[in-house]
Amino acid sequence: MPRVSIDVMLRDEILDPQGQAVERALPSLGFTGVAGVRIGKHIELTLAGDGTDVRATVEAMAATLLANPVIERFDWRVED
Amino acid sequence: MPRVSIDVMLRDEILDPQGQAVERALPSLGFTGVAGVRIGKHIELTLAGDGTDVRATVEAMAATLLANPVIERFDWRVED
Amino acid sequence: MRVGVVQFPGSCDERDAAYALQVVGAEPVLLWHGAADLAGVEAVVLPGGFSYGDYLRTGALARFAPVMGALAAFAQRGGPVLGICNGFQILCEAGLLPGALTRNAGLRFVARPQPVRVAARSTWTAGLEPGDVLTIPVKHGEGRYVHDDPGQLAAGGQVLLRYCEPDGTVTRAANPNGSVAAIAGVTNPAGNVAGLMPHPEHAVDALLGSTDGRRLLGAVLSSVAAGRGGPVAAHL
Amino acid sequence: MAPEPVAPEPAPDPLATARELGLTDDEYDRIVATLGRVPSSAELGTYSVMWSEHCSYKSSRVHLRDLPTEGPHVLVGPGENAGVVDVGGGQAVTFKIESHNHPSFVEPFQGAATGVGGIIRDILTMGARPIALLDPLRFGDPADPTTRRIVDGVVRGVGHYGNSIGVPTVGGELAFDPSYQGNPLVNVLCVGVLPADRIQRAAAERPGDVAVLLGQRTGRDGIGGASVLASATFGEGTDAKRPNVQVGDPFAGKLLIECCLALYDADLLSGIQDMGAAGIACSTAEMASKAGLGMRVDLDLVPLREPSMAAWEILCSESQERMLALVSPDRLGAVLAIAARWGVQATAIGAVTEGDRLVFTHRGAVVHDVPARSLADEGPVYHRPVEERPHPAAAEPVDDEPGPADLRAAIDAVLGGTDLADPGWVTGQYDSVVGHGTVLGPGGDAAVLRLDASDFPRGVAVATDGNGRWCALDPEEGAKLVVAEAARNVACTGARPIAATNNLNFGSPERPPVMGQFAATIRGMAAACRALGTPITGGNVSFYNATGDADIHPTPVVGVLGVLDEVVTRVGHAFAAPGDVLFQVGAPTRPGLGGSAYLWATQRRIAGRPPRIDLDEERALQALLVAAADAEWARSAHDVAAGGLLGCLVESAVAGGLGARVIPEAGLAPHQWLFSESPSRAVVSTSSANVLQFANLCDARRVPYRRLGVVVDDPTLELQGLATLDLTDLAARRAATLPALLAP
Ligand SMILES: Nc1ncnc2c1ncn2[C@@H]1O[C@H](COP(=O)(O)OP(=O)(O)O)[C@@H](O)[C@H]1O
Ligand SMILES: [Mg+2]
Repeated sequence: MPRVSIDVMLRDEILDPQGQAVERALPSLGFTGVAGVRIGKHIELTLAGDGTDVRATVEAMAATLLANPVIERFDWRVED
Repeated sequence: MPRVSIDVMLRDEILDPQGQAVERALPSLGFTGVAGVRIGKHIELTLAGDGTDVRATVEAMAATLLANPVIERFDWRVED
Repeated sequence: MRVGVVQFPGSCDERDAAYALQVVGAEPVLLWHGAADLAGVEAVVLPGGFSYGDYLRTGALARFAPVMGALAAFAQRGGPVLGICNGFQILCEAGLLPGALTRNAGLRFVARPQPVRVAARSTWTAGLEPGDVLTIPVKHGEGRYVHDDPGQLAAGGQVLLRYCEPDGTVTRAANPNGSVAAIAGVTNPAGNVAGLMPHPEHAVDALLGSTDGRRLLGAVLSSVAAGRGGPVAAHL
Repeated sequence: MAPEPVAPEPAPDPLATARELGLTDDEYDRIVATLGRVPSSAELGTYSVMWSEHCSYKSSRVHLRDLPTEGPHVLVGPGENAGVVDVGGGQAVTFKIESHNHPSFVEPFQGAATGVGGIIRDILTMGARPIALLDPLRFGDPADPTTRRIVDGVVRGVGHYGNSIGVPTVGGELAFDPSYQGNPLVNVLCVGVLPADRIQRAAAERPGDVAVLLGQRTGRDGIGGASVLASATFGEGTDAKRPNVQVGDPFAGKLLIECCLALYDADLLSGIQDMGAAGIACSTAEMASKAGLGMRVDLDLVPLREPSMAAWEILCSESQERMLALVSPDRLGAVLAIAARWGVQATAIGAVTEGDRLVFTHRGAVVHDVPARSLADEGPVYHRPVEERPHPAAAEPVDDEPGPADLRAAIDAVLGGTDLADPGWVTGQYDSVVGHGTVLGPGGDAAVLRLDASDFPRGVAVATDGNGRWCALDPEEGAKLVVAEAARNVACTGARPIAATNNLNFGSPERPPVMGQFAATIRGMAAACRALGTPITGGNVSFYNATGDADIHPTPVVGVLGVLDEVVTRVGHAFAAPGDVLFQVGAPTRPGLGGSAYLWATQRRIAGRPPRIDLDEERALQALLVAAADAEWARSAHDVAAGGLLGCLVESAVAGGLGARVIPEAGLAPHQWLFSESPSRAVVSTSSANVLQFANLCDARRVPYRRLGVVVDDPTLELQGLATLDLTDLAARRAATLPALLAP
């Protein structure tokens, strides 16, 4: 039962207002020198089965459901 | 200029309505065998400097701004 | 004319949409998300709300609902489909409309009466002229329209409405969510599927405020009526 | 027949556990006496939450009795989940206000969101479709970054839940005062509509009925959260007391609404109760106790998020979006089918029994066996010491003090202050239109809702009001003023006020001066509700609003509901047309700067006596406002409240995009004329054609009136001989007040 993590981020050319807001807020809280903040989603899930076709399952699910390719890209890994 | 990833998730004992709703919807939408879905935030950023005090900076930042310690936990790593 | 209103788990404006359709003279038919067919309606409205809680991404889960298969086929055949707010988001997710809707640039939910300017002649704006200004409520947290090439959309006559000032000028301040090119509504290339962020169904009753929504909802009815016997009806 | 249960295993170290759970030694002894044995852990858990201040009203009960609760329209009064009033035409309306103050301080977003969810379920439980929300909010000093963070979270939380669940937020309040710095007040009122013959009851009916748990799985959320948190003061060690925060899921809440309405339509339930504070323990105890019956529940059947939960945790969990329905066995299948259609988890967990015992079993053993009524209705009742202590600044003669040296600067200060700020920053984050019923949304005196779009002409108006400054200076008079203002706001729209709900936000009841404020408040509120014909049909008491030793201002918040027989006759507060004639009607303007917005905005001062109210004058004014609307002679009506006549005129003019020319009243100091908050006054505009009729109506009803001036086309407010205000500029500045203060 593989445990999988998937990170879904807005594509670089799409404005990420949340990331920008955090980046702007940091200096006033005393954190300087932070740049390029982007905020996306982190999804954790467990797949049934022995993990033989994890890649196929995850990529299919990510490409059709978990991420919207018009605006997002994703990255995934099997944990532990 | 270390590039850092931070995952912010609801603490395990806190209800994650989003993860729960996605998990419940999946079977009827044609995705089977997925369990334990939790959805949080994935944050990417770049720190200035040579990376000597990355740990201190990231943990302070996460604890004060990026995560809400009342309900969330975080995890981070240096990417490259 | 029977017009379907699809009810997803988490839809909120389906009763408003049904009421508004009635006001403009249609017979609304609620369609269940789990249904396999569209019960023979002549047009379909996907109402606003928070289908599946808006979790993951707005519209991302709803677009897999069983009824969406029948809807896609209906749209393919030229059937008129209107997505309002969450309905717009679902249609984008389903690939029936171009682009995507993302978090408002201001990071807050925006609810206000919103002037919008008609940007194209289409079945969805029959009886309206480009440049006409309507005032219709918006209310959304994720309405920032994103598209790689808004110029090409406009050139193709696919931009339906733009956010504007009451006098029709498009300004940054008038744009409630940071949408590219102030786009408030688009259609597919064929023009039969449309999506809007503003809510015409909330603007049909003088007692409650603006009645400008009637002009939009009425337009689809007259277009469908005019199209009877034409390509749309031929496939029904 | 099941064998007689053996007594549950006694809790290890019961007295220490009882103390840890907040029970006093006396209370512990009472439990032992009731049971005739040492209680189990589960029993200690349920007694501690059910006997907490929040659930048992042990400090307030003896006082609340004095409130009027009956009236010709009242179908259900206090004691149920929400009051129900008959609005005619076979329709009934249910409404209630609740607080989520403490959870909103711990976690503003989730605290506020779950507050909205909780009150919606109270309304749903009565059998109604929730149709509107109002959110009276009070925060500390906006200059403090903590306040900004809390405001931001609370407003987002209210919006998140209300917007997503499809119930419009149509009104509320937003007030700031340093007394709420460590203890914001997040109150939420919900209104629902139902057929008058379909009221659901939260009582068991027949032994053998099945108890069905509807909704979310049970987790370790907020165990003792609402109850224990709301029953103790914040101070050091808040962290240790912090229960797991409850997280709201408006999506699950929405499905629950639709599912329950479908169950009501099919008439399948014998009883239903939402699960708020103290979860399963509270809902089962209350339903059984009300019917004089017992109930038996197998906790192993309760769907859990965390399987390791102990019995007392399952019983006391405050997981959100759950309801308990009682169903006769032959209808169970139909109930489960409807729940399945709506995607709502439904599980039979127990049954109603003969006798009076509330029995819970867990992992094969009886873990709880007590008389249901001992939990629900026989909790301790305290006659706490009461000390009525005058406010130190109440004697300051603020009305005799000279006016401001620079009147124009005072005008700018009052209009630029938070009391008069344009609430658009808040209301623009809320969906106020879903449900095609919002005839008048936020921004006016009261919200007006149409009950049925098709053939039903009725509407209701709802307003909430509170005023911590007045109530601090004089709790009894303050409470009268607050009730009167809420009812007057309703009457301004043309609706007849018929009922009220209250949220009594106070400090620690263990301090006699706080109980003194409480007792005085009840006196004032009872008098005003009686005089104005608005019985209290339900409400909430929130004690322990304090930071360390510092209690908040006594802050009763009142919601008043009124009826419009024909909703199309409703009157807004916006000026309608140039040339319309302005009348000031009601009581004469009296000195009224005690506790005023003027005093706060210009001097940061809370002092003086709040203005006196004559409840007969007030009633006469309200009746006049209703009659004028009925006759369709009022084109606008707006009461004189915060910011005095000046505030009233500016709000009406700006809302209508018009201006006014008005003549000052002779014999009054200009600052009293402009800023006095003396009650029982309103400004009404009539078309020039109706001037005479309106004046005659006032004469006939012996309500004093004064011609004030005229509505003009250009956006200026001319206060003849005193000042001329540019309303375009003023509107922009009032709209900028909150964003400037609150933008994080
Ligand atoms: N938090 C809020 N949520 C919704 N509406 C609000 C809120 N705060 C203020 N409002 C709206 O702003 C208007 C003015 O509020 P207020 O000055 O308190 O009214 P009044 O003086 O008539 O009692 C009201 O219509 C009220 O509903
Ligand atoms: Mg008012």
